[in-house]
Amino acid sequence: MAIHWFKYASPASFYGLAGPMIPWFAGAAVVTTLLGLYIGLVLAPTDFQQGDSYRIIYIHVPAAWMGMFTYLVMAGWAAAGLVFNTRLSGMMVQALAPTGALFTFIALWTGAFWGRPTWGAYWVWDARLTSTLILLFLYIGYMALRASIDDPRRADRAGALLTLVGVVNIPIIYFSVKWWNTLHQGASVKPGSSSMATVMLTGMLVMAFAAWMYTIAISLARVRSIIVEREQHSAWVGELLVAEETAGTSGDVQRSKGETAR
Amino acid sequence: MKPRQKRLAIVGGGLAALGLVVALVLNAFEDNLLFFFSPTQVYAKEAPLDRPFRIGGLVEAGSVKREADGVTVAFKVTDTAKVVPVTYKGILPDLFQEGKGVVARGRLGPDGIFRADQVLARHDENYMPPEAAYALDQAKKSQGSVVAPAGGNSK
Amino acid sequence: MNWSSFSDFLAMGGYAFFVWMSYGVTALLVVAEIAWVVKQRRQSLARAQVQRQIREWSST
Amino acid sequence: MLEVSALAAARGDRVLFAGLDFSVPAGGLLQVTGRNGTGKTTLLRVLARLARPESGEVRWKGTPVDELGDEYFADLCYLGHAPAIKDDLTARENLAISAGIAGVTVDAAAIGAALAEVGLTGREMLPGRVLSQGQRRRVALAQLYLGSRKLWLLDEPLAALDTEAADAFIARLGRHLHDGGVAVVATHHAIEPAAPATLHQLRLGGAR
Amino acid sequence: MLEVSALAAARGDRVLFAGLDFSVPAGGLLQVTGRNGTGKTTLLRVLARLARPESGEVRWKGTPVDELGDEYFADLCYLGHAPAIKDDLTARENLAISAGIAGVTVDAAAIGAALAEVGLTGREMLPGRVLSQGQRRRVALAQLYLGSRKLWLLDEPLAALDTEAADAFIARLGRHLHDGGVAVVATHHAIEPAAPATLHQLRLGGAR
Amino acid sequence: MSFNWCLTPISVLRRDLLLTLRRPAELMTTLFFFIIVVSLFPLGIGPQPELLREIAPGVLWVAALLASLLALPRLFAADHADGTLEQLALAPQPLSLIVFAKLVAHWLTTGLPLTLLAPLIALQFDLPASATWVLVGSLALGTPIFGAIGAVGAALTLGLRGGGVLTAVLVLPLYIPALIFGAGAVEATLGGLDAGGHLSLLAALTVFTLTFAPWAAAAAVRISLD
Amino acid sequence: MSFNWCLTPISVLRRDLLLTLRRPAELMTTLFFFIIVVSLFPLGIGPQPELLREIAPGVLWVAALLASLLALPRLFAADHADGTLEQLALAPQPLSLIVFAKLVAHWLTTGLPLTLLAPLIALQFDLPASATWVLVGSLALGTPIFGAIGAVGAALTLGLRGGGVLTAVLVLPLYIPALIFGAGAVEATLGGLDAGGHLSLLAALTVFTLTFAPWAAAAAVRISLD
Ligand code: HEM
Ligand SMILES: Nc1ncnc2c1ncn2[C@@H]1O[C@H](COP(=O)(O)OP(=O)(O)OP(=O)(O)O)[C@@H](O)[C@H]1O
Ligand SMILES: Nc1ncnc2c1ncn2[C@@H]1O[C@H](COP(=O)(O)OP(=O)(O)OP(=O)(O)O)[C@@H](O)[C@H]1O
Ligand SMILES: [Mg+2]
Ligand SMILES: [Mg+2]
Repeated sequence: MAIHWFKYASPASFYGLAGPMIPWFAGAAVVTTLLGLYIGLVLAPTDFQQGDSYRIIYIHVPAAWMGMFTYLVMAGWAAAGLVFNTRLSGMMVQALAPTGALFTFIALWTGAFWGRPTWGAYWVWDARLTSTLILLFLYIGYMALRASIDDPRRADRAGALLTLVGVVNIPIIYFSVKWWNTLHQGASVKPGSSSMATVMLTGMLVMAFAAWMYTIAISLARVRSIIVEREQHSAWVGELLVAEETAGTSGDVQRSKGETAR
Repeated sequence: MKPRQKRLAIVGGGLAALGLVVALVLNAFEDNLLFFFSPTQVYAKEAPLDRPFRIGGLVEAGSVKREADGVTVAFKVTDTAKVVPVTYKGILPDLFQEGKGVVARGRLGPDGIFRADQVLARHDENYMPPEAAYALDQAKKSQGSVVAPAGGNSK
Repeated sequence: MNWSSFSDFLAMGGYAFFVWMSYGVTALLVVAEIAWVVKQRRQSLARAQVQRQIREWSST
Repeated sequence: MLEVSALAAARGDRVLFAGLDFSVPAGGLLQVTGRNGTGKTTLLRVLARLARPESGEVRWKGTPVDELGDEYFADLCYLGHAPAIKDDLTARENLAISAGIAGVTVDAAAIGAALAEVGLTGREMLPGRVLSQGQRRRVALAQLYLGSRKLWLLDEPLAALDTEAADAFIARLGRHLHDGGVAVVATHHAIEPAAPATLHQLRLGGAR
Repeated sequence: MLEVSALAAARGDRVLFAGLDFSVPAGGLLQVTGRNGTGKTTLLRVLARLARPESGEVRWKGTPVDELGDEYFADLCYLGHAPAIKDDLTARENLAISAGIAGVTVDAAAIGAALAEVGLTGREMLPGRVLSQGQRRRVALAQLYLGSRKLWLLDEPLAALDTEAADAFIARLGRHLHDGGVAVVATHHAIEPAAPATLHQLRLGGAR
Repeated sequence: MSFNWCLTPISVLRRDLLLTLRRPAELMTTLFFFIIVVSLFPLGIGPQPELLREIAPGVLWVAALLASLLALPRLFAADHADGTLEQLALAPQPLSLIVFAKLVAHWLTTGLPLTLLAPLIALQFDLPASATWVLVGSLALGTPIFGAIGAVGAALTLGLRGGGVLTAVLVLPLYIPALIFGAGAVEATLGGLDAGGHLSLLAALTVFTLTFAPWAAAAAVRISLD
Repeated sequence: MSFNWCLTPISVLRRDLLLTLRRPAELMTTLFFFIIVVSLFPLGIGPQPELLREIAPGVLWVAALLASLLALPRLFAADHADGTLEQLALAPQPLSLIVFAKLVAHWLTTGLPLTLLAPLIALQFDLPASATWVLVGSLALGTPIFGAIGAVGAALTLGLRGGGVLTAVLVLPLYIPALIFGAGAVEATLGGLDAGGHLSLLAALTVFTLTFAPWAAAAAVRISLD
């Protein structure tokens, strides 16, 4: 079993494995997004305090969760990369970072546009908001560091280290509302209970699931580009490129790459 | 030192440092590191007197009054124990309502009136349709229980 | 169904600006990211293809 | 003493060497030659654990160096292209400190002797900045003579040295080998110490 | 072509050389030797007007170089210890730009030819950072071959070069001299180009 | 002479731009530093809107100054370490011209992006449009000064340990006039006054520095090489 | 083994102090930078006494942060360029111990002088004695954090072009908590409150960073050398 596991940790097998999975995750993302938006924007009732401004919740919360969670996943890959020295780990970290940054930015943006009507200010420097901003800076720092190193192997390891150093920020973000008296509200969804009406909660969870599916799909797609770029001199990518060239178009070949990728 | 002892020393040192960290953090939470102060704290002179600070609590029911000039508002902030009168000149956020959470930033005058230059609404983490809220309200009233103050995370 | 009309829906109970700014920018960013990834994939394949052809050409 | 098996190293997408096997016994000198860019420096850095090999293993006294850890470093002296001389410190201070870094206790007399050996008497108090290229290299070589480390890894040790200094160094290298030391030297110039126990040649790279 | 009279240079409180007189005619090669620290580098830097002499004068084509100004620089190519290679630029870009800085107009073919001459074909697109020590030196030498500057001032040009590259360089130096160029080379290794018009030797420093 | 007299400066300009292109991160990071410094102040000072607006000109200008300062080592340090600076000094063109080319490249990759970014930051600080325009204008005039004066300091401290901080100490006092007039211009506009006076003084300073600083920096480079 | 296990770290510590002693200018310049940045604010903002006192904690802390940031390249860059860093990595002692020694030396020549200078500057800003003491205490706790976190960033960016600014981008986000608690402590004292909570959190941060950062920085050094 262990051998099996490491086999899929090789970029070549992972490339073949990831290709066919992308459409499924992408499809799931589209379907759940549509469903979530329908529940959140059409079915769900107006909130008793905030009126309709609360509907930003369907983006804000999934984005905020995803921003934090993606960082944790990155840190996991980073640790695995430093310990086992597998090539794939660094590529996964690299592939996840832009999406994590994107969601963190969306959380900040939507939070600001939610704060204005509810609190009366776009931005305050409370602990939750500040620590989320730091998270965005950490993502940007990771990407800037990568961009400055041209040896991808060194970039992998340097980036992994930076990711692990920054991971202390995640618990701070999550528990900030508990530890400090923030302007930001406390958790509405806690393990085992929630203080939201069922429809609203359902909409939010569906959207969160959609964000998940999107992240998986897009980062798998991105990691495939990265693999091609970084393994372009290996024999298997050579074969893959030959197959592609003879097929002429890039559309259909994608599926067959799985077979050549071994 | 043998490598084994060295490793033990490193692990031991790390654990001791972590322990110290935890102790210091716990000690810090004994104190108050707050985004805002409650009226009780203001009365206990825990809030700064000659500098701007934030005060937080509920807007006392029936206390909101508009002054003659139409832009100045006076209201009272309470944490159900103490009450601080506040005046504010400007536009209030939509969620500003009697009986709801509020955070105001400004200075405490010598007359005991808090002059705010920014008023932020603070809501709780409950989301439900108005009918449900109404029903809940009715149920609570018939039981005669007091509505819990907003802000689930205020200790 | 929570809305009585489409314009009602667009008005978002008076919060149209904030709600649609959030949803709009999010949609924009997501679309941009997808476009970027597609472009990146094309580029990396094309670049690898060129490299391979150079290699093949120089080895013959 | 130093054994290498199936060692491979790559830089970028170029494999510099692969399947390298050799062993150097006590008193042995391995001379690494090869045209520019064939991987001599890379090999030395891999042996010193400064760079990671793609695959393969380096053993010292029978134990893989990754397991030895600091013990390996205590036996090792690596001299790269950069001579690790501080511009602001005098030759004497430079030596004292590099000995300290290497964990070697030395006294002033030992340092004076090492500097004399490389022909820098009368230059001990000059700051590194004003030393000529060859004089800097001499200070770097003097680091080797402090302490008694078993394994010398030297990258172009003769660069910038005048002929007299080069001869003196080669004689000293002979003594090191005679005392049971091991040396791996990357160089373009033939180095033939008086009576080395064993002289191995390793030529890296083929056509270019 | 290059004449030096009563040249003296000091570093700190040490006079490195004084009363130096020599002249190198067109097609002449002056080989500066001397033990480490005797002032070879200093002499070259004085000739290139990078350092100021204590006294004395350097003339080029009969005119003091201080009066010639930029005209002197247009004839001059100086190669010091540091090879002036940008880590972030490819070998090809490095060459194109150093030619531009020297005021020499070149095309891609000329650069390719110069790189081929130093044996770097197939390495043109590698960034300077990943080049080995000898490869960097080769790129630096290729700068000499672009344009047709009359006066070469070279400080240890053979350092880090493998033997083939060194031979190729010496042959090229012979052509430069044959074409009426002038070269001053500081080196520890004997350089004897095929048929130099005149080979001068200048040994700096006495006992040490 | 057979070669084009502006070949050297243009080569240098193109090279420096190319080097920056090779590392877009470098350009981004100066900007990012600027943004972060500007955002730190609200953090340290506390979020009081009218206070923030009041200190905005000062903070924005100080942040631009610091970003320029931090970018100074890029001017010569790398060229000095790898020997390129010697080659520049040996080019058959006046060294001051070459330094000027380097300054232009440096401004295009540091001062210009800062200037263009400023309006966005000004939005954050809630500055009115008029003040924003004056801010952009004053930065366009002021950032070249920072580069040019900084070049002299950077050249003088070449090869010295702790060069970065030493440069800062040398050039900061000389930056102060530009800072005063620049921030003053924005402040004046904020106060409803005419910024013309400040701006023309600043422009005079720019012309003066750009005329003499390259020459001084060239001399400083030669001194550092000897 | 025959050698003393703490010989290497102590050699490194002594060497770094010696190097600074050889260039007292370097020590002075960090201080000078701090002073100048702090004095720039009154210039940029205008001399309103009560406004100045209000922003004093933020400005002082931000200035200390920037001074520490500017001193970061001194930690490893020179050692990297001249090959000493390789020798350090080859020393028969854990590299993290050596990094710790370097951090101590760095703090003694950067953080400590800053901390000792702060009371004088506080006088300028008209801070009361209580706040001054808290300022000194918080800086004494905070500057080691800046050094330790900075070491990781500085080591990661070794040999990269634009290293200085890149380091800033990497470490500034991680500096923010220290800045908030540090400035918060002074602010609290100024407002007549107890600074104990802030200081205690800051101390926790200091202990945490000093425990783990040398280790991370050592790993970063090894990565940069490969
Ligand atoms: C720029 C401003 C804001 C930022 C950076 C921000 C950040 C975050 C983050 C990081 C989370 C996830 C943490 C967690 O799962 O506990 C979160 C959750 C949440 N935020 Fe915000 N937020 C902002 C503004 C707002 C505003 C204005 C509101 C509402 C008026 C809001 C409502 C919520 C809600 C309801 C949750 C879900 C809490 C839960 O159930 O766990 N946020 N926010
Ligand atoms: N990223 C990379 N991509 C391609 N080739 C690389 C890369 N990095 C390094 N190289 C090559 O790897 C080789 C490194 O060789 P190394 O420095 O070990 O050579 P060397 O034998 O010491 O040469 P010299 O005699 O010149 O010192 C060089 O040929 C260099 O061009
Ligand atoms: N400030 C100073 N005080 C005393 N001596 C100095 C000072 N500056 C330089 N020197 C000496 O001047 C000499 C400089 O010599 P230079 O670099 O020209 O030597 P070189 O002949 O090129 O030697 P190498 O063969 O080692 O390259 C050295 O001996 C150096 O010690
Ligand atoms: Mg080499
Ligand atoms: Mg020399």
